[in-house]
Amino acid sequence: MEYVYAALILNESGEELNEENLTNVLEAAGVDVEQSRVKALVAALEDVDIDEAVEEAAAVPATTGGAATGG
Amino acid sequence: MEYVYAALILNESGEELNEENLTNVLEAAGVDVEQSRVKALVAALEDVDIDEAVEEAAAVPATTGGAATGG
Amino acid sequence: MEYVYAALILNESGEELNEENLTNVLEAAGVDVEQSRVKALVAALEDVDIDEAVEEAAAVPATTGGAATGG
Amino acid sequence: MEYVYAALILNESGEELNEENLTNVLEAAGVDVEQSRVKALVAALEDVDIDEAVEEAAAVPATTGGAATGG
Amino acid sequence: MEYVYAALILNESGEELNEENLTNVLEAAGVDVEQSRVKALVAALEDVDIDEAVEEAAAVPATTGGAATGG
Amino acid sequence: MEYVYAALILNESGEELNEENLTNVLEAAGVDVEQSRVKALVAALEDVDIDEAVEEAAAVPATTGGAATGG
Amino acid sequence: MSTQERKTETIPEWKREEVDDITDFLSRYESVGVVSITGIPSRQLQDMRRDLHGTAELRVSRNTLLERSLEEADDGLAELTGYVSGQVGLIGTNENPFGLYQQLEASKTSAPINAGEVAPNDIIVPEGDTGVDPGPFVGELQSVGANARIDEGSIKVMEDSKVLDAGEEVSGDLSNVLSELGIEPKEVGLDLRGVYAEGVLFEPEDLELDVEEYRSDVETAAAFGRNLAINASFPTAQTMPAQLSKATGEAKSLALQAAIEDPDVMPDLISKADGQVRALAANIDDPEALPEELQD
Repeated sequence: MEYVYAALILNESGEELNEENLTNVLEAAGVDVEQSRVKALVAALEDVDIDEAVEEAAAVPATTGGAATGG
Repeated sequence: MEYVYAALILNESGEELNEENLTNVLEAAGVDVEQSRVKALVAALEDVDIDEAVEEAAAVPATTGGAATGG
Repeated sequence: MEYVYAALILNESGEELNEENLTNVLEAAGVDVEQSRVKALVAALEDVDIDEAVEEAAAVPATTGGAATGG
Repeated sequence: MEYVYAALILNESGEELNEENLTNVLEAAGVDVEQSRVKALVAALEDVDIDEAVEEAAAVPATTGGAATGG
Repeated sequence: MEYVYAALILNESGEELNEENLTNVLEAAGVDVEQSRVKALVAALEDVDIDEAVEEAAAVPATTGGAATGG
Repeated sequence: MEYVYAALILNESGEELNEENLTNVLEAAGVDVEQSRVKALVAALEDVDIDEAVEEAAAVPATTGGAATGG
Repeated sequence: MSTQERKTETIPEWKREEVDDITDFLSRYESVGVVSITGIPSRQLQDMRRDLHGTAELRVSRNTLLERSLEEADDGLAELTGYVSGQVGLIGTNENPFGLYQQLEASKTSAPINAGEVAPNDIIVPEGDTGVDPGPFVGELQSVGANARIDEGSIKVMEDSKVLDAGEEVSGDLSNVLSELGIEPKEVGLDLRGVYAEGVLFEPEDLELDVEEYRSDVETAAAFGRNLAINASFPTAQTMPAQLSKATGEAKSLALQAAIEDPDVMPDLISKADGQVRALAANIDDPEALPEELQD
C-alpha cells in the first residue's frame, strides 16, 4: 500500500503525480522502489479523480471484509 | 492527512517513525513541513498500534457504506 | 464463471461481444470452450446494459455488509 | 478491472497465473496491455488465496439474490 | 406455483395472458391443468402490473440479506 | 428469466428437465427458443438441487417481513 | 547598559555561579519548559526527579535567578520568563515536547484538599451509593450542596452535584465531607506551563494530544488508501482479496440480471425466480387462483 499512500501525499501537496515524484517520496521513506509498480500506479490513476475515489467506499470488498469480521 | 500518510509509508517500509524520517518523506513530496505537526504526530503515534488501526480500517468502510441503511 | 468474466473483459476493452471474441479470450486462457455456452451467453446478454448490471453489484452488497457489521 | 477479470479466468481454467498468460488473455480481448500493470498484478496476487476471496464474494451476493445464507 | 410461473413466462414472451395460453404452457410441461384455477389466475392478474410486482421481489432480498446476517 | 421459469415448472410437474421438455414449454408460451440457452441451462442445472434452492429462497421472505418492522 | 552592568557587578559570587550552572543546564537541552511545582512535598519531588531520569531533568532555583538565566540564554528562551511565578522549576529534555507533556500528565496523582485551600477545578460529588449508613452524614452532604437522600438502607447521591466552583476556598465542612467520601480533587504533579522547543513556544493546550483522534486519522488514511487502490483497480497485496471479491461480485450480478445459464449462479437464479413468483402471488387477492401452498 505504500505506493498508494505516496500517491495520496502527492495529491495533497499538489505536486504532479508522476513516476519521478512517486519514486522520490518512496525512496525518502526507505522503500526499495520497484519501477514497474510505480509505472502501474501512474497508469491506474491516470483517469481517476483521486479525491472522489478515496471517499467512495469500495463497496463490495469492504462488505466482504466487514462481514468477515462482523459475522 | 499528508502527515498521516507519511507515517503509514514509514510503517510499511519498516523505517523508524521519527521526526527526521517523516520530514524527509514529506519534503520529498513537496510539502512545506511544519515541525510542530511532525513532533505532535510522532508523540501521538507512540500510543497508537498502527497495524491494528489499519486492519480496522479495512472493516470500517463497510460500516460507513451501510450506516445509512443499517443505522 | 469464466464465460462471464470473458464478457466483462470485452465490455471494458470495447470489443464487440460476439461468439468469436469470447471464444478467443477463453481459449487464450486455456479454457476448453463449449460453443453452446458461448452462444447462450451472447444471447443472454443481447439486451443487457452490462455497465448498469455491474454497478448494481456495487450498490446492493454495501447494504448487506453494513447490516452485517452494524447489527 | 479487466486485469483482475483476466486473473479470475486463469484461476478457473487452472492455467498458471503468470505475466505471459495474463497478457495473452487480455490481448485476445483487444486490450492494449500495459506490462507494468500485469507485473504489479502478478506480484500482488502472489500471497493471495484467490479461491478464498472468490468464495467470500460468493457468499455476499447470494444473500442479496435471496438465498438466505444467514438467517 | 406452476400456474404463476406460466404467467411469468407469458409476461416475458409478450404473449397474451389468457386461459388458452396458460393452459398450453402448463400442458406442455405435463401439468394436469385445472380450468378453474386458470380462470381465477387470469382474472386475478387482470389489474396487476406484473413487471412492477416482479421488480419488487428484486428490491426486497437486498434488504433481506442484510437483515438476515445482521439481526 | 423465462428459461429459468420453464425449468421450475417442469420441476413442479415432475416431468424430466431435458432440452425437449424445456423447448416445448417455452414454445407453448410463444418464446422464440434458442437451443444454446436451453442446452446451457440443462447443463448448468445438472448438479443443482432445485428444491433445496427454492426452499432456501422461501426462508428469506419470512425474514423480510421481520426486518421491515424490526429493522 | 550601565545599570545592568552595575547590577551584574553587585551579584554575589554564589549567585553568579548558580546562573552559570543554570545556563549550562539550558544549553544541554533542545527543549526547555517551565513547570509549576506548587504543593508538591519535597519527598514526592525527589521521586518525580527519579522517574524523569533519562528523559528530562528538573532544575529548581530562585525565580529571579531562573529568569536571569533564561534572559541570558539568548536563543529565544527569554520568552519563557513570563511563566516564571510562584513555585516553579525549569525542565529540560531532548525528547519530543509532546511526549514530555504526556509523561508529566500521566505521572500526576490525586490528593485530598484541605480546608482553606483554593479549589483548582470544580469539585463534584458524583452520583451513586456512598456506602455510608443512614445518619447525620446525609445532612452534611445536603448542607455542602449535594443532592443526597437515604435510599434502601444507605445514603445515596442522586445526581452529580457540584459542591464548589474552581477558584473558591474549601470550607472545613466540605473538606470533612470530601475526606469521608474519599474524594481527592487535587491533581499533584509537575504542571507544564510552557515549553520552548527548537524555536517554537508551546503552551499546554498546544501539547495536549488527542491520541484517539490520531488513531482515527490513521484509520481514515488507511481506508482512503484502500478505497483508492480498489476503485482505481491498482493491485496491492492487502487489497487483492477485496478486488477479487469485487470482480466476482460484478460477474455474479451480471449473471443474475441477465439470467446467464452458468452453474455458479443457478441456485441464485432459482431463488430469484422463486422470489419473483412469490412477489407476484402476493399481488393476487383471489385464493382460488393461488396454489395450495399459498392458500390460507
